[in-house]
Amino acid sequence: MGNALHLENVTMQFGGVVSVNNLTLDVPEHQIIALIGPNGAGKTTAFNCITGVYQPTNGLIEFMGRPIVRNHPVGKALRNYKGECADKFASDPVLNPTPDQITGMGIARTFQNIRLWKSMTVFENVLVAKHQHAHQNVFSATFRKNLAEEKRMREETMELLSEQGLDAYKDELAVSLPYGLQRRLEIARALATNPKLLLLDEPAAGMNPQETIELADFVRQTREKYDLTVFLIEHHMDLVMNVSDYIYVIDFGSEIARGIPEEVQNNRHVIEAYLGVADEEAI
Amino acid sequence: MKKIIALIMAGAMTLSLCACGGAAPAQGAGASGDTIRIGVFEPSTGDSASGGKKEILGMQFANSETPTVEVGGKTYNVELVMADNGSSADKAPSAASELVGKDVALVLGSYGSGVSMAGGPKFEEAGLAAIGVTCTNPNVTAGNDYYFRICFLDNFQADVLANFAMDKFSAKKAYCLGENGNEYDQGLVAFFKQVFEAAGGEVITDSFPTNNSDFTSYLNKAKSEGADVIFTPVSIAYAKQIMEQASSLGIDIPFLGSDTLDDNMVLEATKGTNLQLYVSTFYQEGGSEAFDKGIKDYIKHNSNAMTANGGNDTISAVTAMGYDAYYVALEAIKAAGSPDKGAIKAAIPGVKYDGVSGSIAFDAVGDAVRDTAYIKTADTASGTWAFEKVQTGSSK
Amino acid sequence: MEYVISVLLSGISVGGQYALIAIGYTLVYGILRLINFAHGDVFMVAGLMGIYFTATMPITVSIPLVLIMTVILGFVIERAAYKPLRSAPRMSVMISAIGVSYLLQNTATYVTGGQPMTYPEIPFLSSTVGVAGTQTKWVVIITPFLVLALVYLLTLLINHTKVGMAMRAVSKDFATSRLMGIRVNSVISVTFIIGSALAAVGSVLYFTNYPAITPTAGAMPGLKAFVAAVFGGIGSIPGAVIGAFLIGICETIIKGLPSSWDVSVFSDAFTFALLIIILIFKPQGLFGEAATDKV
Amino acid sequence: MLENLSAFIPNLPQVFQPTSPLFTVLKKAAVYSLVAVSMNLLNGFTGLFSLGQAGFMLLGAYTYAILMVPASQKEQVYYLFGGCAFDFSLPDAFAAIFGEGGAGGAVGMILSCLIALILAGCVAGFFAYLIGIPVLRLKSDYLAIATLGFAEILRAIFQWQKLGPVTNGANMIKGFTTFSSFNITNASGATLLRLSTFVPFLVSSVCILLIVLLINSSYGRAFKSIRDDEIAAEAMGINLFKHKMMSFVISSFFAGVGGALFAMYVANAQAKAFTSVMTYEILLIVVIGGIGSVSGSVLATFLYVACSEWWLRFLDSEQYIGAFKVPLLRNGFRMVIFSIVIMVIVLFFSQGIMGDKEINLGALIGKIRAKRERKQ
Repeated sequence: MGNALHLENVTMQFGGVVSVNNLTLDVPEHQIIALIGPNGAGKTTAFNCITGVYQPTNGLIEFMGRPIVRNHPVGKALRNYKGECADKFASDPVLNPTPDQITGMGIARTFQNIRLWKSMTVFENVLVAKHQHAHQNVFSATFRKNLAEEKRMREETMELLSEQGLDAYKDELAVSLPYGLQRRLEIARALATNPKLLLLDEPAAGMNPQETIELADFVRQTREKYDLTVFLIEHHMDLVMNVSDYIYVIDFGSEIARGIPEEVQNNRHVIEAYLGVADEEAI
Repeated sequence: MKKIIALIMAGAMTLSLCACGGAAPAQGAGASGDTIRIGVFEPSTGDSASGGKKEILGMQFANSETPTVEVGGKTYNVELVMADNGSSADKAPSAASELVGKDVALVLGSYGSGVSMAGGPKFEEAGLAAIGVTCTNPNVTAGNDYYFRICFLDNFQADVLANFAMDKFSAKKAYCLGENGNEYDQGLVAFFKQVFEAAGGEVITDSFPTNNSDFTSYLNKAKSEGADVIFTPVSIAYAKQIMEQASSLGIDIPFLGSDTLDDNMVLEATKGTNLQLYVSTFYQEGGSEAFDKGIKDYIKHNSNAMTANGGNDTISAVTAMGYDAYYVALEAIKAAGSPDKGAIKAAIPGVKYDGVSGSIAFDAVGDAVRDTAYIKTADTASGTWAFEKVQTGSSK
Repeated sequence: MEYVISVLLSGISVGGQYALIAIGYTLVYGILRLINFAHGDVFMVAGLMGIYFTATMPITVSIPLVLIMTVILGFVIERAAYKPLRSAPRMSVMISAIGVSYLLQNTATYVTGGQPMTYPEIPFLSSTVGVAGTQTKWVVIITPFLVLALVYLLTLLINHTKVGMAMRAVSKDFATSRLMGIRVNSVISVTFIIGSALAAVGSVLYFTNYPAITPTAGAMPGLKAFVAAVFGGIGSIPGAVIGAFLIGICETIIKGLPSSWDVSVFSDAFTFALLIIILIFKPQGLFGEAATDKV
Repeated sequence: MLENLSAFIPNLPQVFQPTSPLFTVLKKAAVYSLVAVSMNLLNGFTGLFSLGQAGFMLLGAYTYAILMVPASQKEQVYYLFGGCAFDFSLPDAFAAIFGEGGAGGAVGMILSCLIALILAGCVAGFFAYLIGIPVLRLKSDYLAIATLGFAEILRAIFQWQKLGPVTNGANMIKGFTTFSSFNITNASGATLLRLSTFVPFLVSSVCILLIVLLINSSYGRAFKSIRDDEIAAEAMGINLFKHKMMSFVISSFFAGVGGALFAMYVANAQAKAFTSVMTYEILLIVVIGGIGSVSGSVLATFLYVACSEWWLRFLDSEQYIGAFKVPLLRNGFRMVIFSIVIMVIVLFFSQGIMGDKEINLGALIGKIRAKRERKQ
C-alpha cells in the first residue's frame, strides 16, 4: 500500500510568522492518521495548505503518488523566508490548485467551526456537494435536460443520508440540527464528493464523552464502508488514542514527535508541549 | 410576525392607494361638463426642474388671466393638469400617460427635449396633440404627427449665435463647451460648429462630465487657446457655476449662451462682475408691457410663484413662452370648435397667433415658423438683461 | 506656463476639498466596514444650510451653526439608520446608506424646489488674488494649508487621546473591543461627528469655490472622495489625504488636456478606472493593511 | 390583455380604459421586474453585491436600438453625424425575406425583435464576462463600487461624441420597434387588438421563468452555497470563479434584455437615463421584495413602480379635503414621502415583503381549502 498523502518540507509563513515549519509526513492509504498539537500549533494551517485554501510558502504535497501542490519562495518572500530547504523545489514548476480542484481530485474536508450552508436543508447540503461530479452544464440544467443525472444525484444523496442516519431530518434546515448531528452532516457532505482521503478538522470539538466514543466508531466504520483514508486533527486525546493508527505531533509549526499512540503518549516532548515545560526545581 | 405585519401594511397601502389612483381620474370627467383640461407636461423635479417651473409659471399666469374659453357658444373653464416628468426619460412615459388618463384635451410642454421625445409616443398613441414650448431638438416633432412646438430649433439658434459672434466680435476662434451626453448642449455645439466653420472660423469643442462642478480647467483652456468667444449652451446650474468661476478667474472673453442661459439665476451670477454674457432667447423683457406688468404682479402676490421664479421677479423667456403656449392652445380649441382632442389636433396646424414672443404659425412638420431671435446681454452693473439686437439666421 | 499653474492650483484645491470628505469615509469604513453613501449628501446639505443660515444671520454666527447642525445630522443619521442594523448583514447597512442618500436628495429637491442655489460670498475666502500671472480665489490658496492643519489635529486626536485609542481599537477588532469594555456605540458616534464636521468645513471651502448647489451636488464629490479613501488605503487618514490630492490633481489635468483629444469627458471615468485598477492590483491601497480571512 | 376589455365591455371604469396610466405602469413594471429578478439572481442568490445593472441595461438598450432602426430612418435619427456608420438593420433584413406588409411583415417584425433582444442580452453578457475577469475576485462592497464604476465608465463612453456615428453621441436613438408596434391595427389605422402591454409581460415572464428554472437547478443550488459560505462551497468542489462568473454573465444577459425592453418602453435609447440612480432604484426594489425571493422582487416591482409613478402623484399637487388645504403638498413631496417609506422598510422590515420565501400558489390554495373544510 502506498501513501495517500505525502507532505515534504511544507512551510507556511505569514509575513514574519512561520505557522507551519518544514513539515514532512505520510498518510498511508486506508489508515487513520492524526495530527495533534496544542492550540495555535499550526494544525489547521497545515490542513489549509493541503486543501488549497493557502498556498504554502515552500514545500511539496503529493496525493496518491502524484504531486498536487508545490511551491518555493522567490523574491521578497525568499528574502523574508525563515524556514528551511528554500532551494529544494526551486527548479520544479509551481503547482497551486484551487480548493475545488483539490476536492475534485478526491480530498474532502470538514471544518473546525462547522460551515454548513445555513439557508439550505440537510438534503440540499449534501446534494450540492454532488454538483461537481455531475454530468451537466448550465443549459442542460436550466432546460431540465439533465433529469437522469439529477435523479441519480438525489438518489445517491438519499442513500448517503440514510447510511449516516440523517434521513429523518432531510427537510430540516441544516443549522437547526443538534450540534452532534451537524458534525455528522458535515462528514456526510464531505463524503458526497466521493473522496479517497477525508480530512477531519477537530470532529469531536464540543462533544460530550459519550458522543466522542460514538464518533470513534463512526470514523472507523466510515473508513471501512467508503474505503477511505482518514487524516484528522484533534484535541481530544481519548479519541485520538482510540482511533488512530499513527500520530504526528506538532508545536509552533514544527514536528516534535511521531509514532503509534503508545509511543506518543509517553513522549516527553509531547507532555511538555501540552503541559508546559516543567521547572527545573520540580525535577 | 414582522413579516405578517409587513404584508398587511403592504396590502393596506396597495388598497388605499388603489382607491386614490382609481378615484383621481374619475373625479374630473375629462372635457365633458363645462371644464376643459389642458395637460402640463413639465419637469418639476430633477435637473431641469428650474426651467420647467418657470415655464409652468407662464401658463399659470395666462390661466389666471383667461380662465375660460368660449367654444361653440358655450363657455368652458380651463383647468391646468400638471404631471411631473422628473426631467428623466424613464419617468416621462408614465407622466405622459397620467395626463392621457386624466383625459386632457391637449398637452403643453416640455422644457427639455429628451423628456418630450420619451413622452411623445404616448401622446401619439392616445391621439392627443402636444405643443412643445421650449423643446428645441429637431427629433421632437420629426416622426411624430402629434407633436408641435412654438419655439425655434437648435440649428436655427446655433446659426443665430454663430452669426452674432462673427458680426459683433469679428470672432475667428470659438471655444464651445457642453455637457457630455446632453443632447441639447451637444446638438447646439455641433450646429454652431457647422455654421462657424463654414464661415471660415475655427471651433474648439469640449465636453464636461455630468455633475461636474470645476470648470476652471476648461475656462483656462479657452483663455490659453486664445478663443474670441466662448459658447456655453448648458443647463442653468452649470451656467451659473461657469459664470461664477469665470469671474473669479477674470475671464474677459465674451460668453455666448443659448435660451437656457436666459435665466435670472445665471443673471445673478454675473451681477457685479466684468463678464460679458450674450444669450439668444425667445423673449425680451419690455417686449410686451402689459405682459411684463401682469406677470410681475402675479409673481409678487404669489409666494409659490416667487419661489418657482428663483426668488425675484425677472421674467425668463421660458415664462413668456409658457404664456404664449397657453394662448395658442386656447386658439386651437377655439378653432377646433369643440373640446374633442381629435378636432383640436386637426386644428393646430392652422393656428396663427401673435404672442408676446412674436407671431406663431406652424410648418408642415409641426415646427414654429420663426426667423428671428432676440439677443440680450447681461447688464452686470444692475443685474438685469439689456436688449442687444434682433438677429436673424444666415441660411433662412 | 500660466495655464499649467492655474490647472495645478485648481487641482490642489479640489484635492483638498475631496480630502476633507474622504476622511469621513475612511474613518467610518475603518470602523464599521460601511461605505457611507450618504456622506456626500451630508456635505451637500451642509452647503444648503450655509445658504439658508447666511440669508438670515451674520457669517460669524451662521458658519459655526452650519458646523453644529451638520454634526447633529451626521449623528442622527448614524443613530437612526445604521445603529439598528449593527448586527444585520453588511449589504443591509449599505442599502440603508443608499436610502438615506435618496432621502436627503429628495428632501433637498423639495426644499429648494429643484433650483440651483447660490452659495453666499464669504469675506476674504471669496475675494480674488493673483498668483503667478493667473487670478484665483483666496480659498484655493488656503484650502491645502487648512486641510493639512486639520489632518494634523486629527492625527493628534487619534494617536494621543483616549477616544482616539478607542477608535483605533474598534477599527482593529470590533467584537474584542466591545468585550474589553469600550463603548463601541459612543466611539462610532464620535467617528460620525468628526466625519460630519470635516464635511461641513469641506462644504464651506468647496461651495465658496463652486457656488452653485443642486440636490445632486454631493454625489460626485462623495464618490470621488470614497475612491480617494480606497486609493490611499481605507482606514488610513494620511492615505486618504494623499489619495484625494492625487485624484484632484489628475482630474484637473485630464480636464485641462487639449480639446482636440476630446478626453476631458473621461475625467470621472478615469477616477473609477483608477479605483478598479487599485482594487485589483493593490486592494489594500497605498497605506492600508492587508487582511486575511480566517478559515 | 386587460387593455382590450374596453372593446367588449362598455362603460368600463376609467382605470381599465386603454389610455389609463395603469397600462403604462404595468409595462414599466414588467420591464423592471425582469431587471430586478436578474439583480436578485446576482445579489440575492449568489451573494455578489454588484451595482452595475444600469450599465448592462445600457448595453442592451443600445444594442437593440442600433440593430432595430430601419435604414430609412437613420439619416433623420443620426442627423448630427450624417447617418449611421453601422448600415445593417434587422427589420430591413427581415423585410427583405418576408416582405413588408401583411403576415410576412408581422413575422419579420417579431423575429427581428426577438433576435435583437437576444443579441442585446448577449452583448451585455459578453461585456459582463470581460468585466468579471478582474472584478469578481473582489469582496462584497469593493465589488459593488467597482461595478458601479464600470457602469459609469460605460455611460461616459457611450455619450462620447467621437463615437457618435454608432451611438449617436448625446442624442437619443429612436424610431425602432417598440411595444406599441405590436398593436394590431386595421388598414385605416384603428387599433383592433392591443398587445403593447402583453408583449413586455410575455418576454419578461419567459425570462423570469428561465431564471427560476436556473435557480432551482443544480447550478442554482451551487450559487446559493456560494452565498451562504464561500469557503465551504469551494471545499465541496464548487469552482468559485466559474460559478460567480456564470451568475454574473447570466444576470447581465437578462439585464441586457431588460435594457432593450426598457428602450422599447421609453421608445428611445439614451445613455443619460442609465445612471447609478437607476441601479439604486432596482436595488431598493430587490430589498423591498426580499433578497433571495423571485416572487418578492416581482411583487415589489409592481408596488414600487405603481407607488412612485401613479398612486403617490397626488402628493405633488395641492389637495383639499373638504375646505381644508393639506399642508406641505407641492412638487417634490411625493419623492420625500416615498424615500421615507423606503427607509421604514429597510430599517424595520429588513427581510422585505417576502424574506427569502416564494409565493407558493399550491400551498396557498391548500391552506384556504383546509380552512374551509375545517369550517364545514
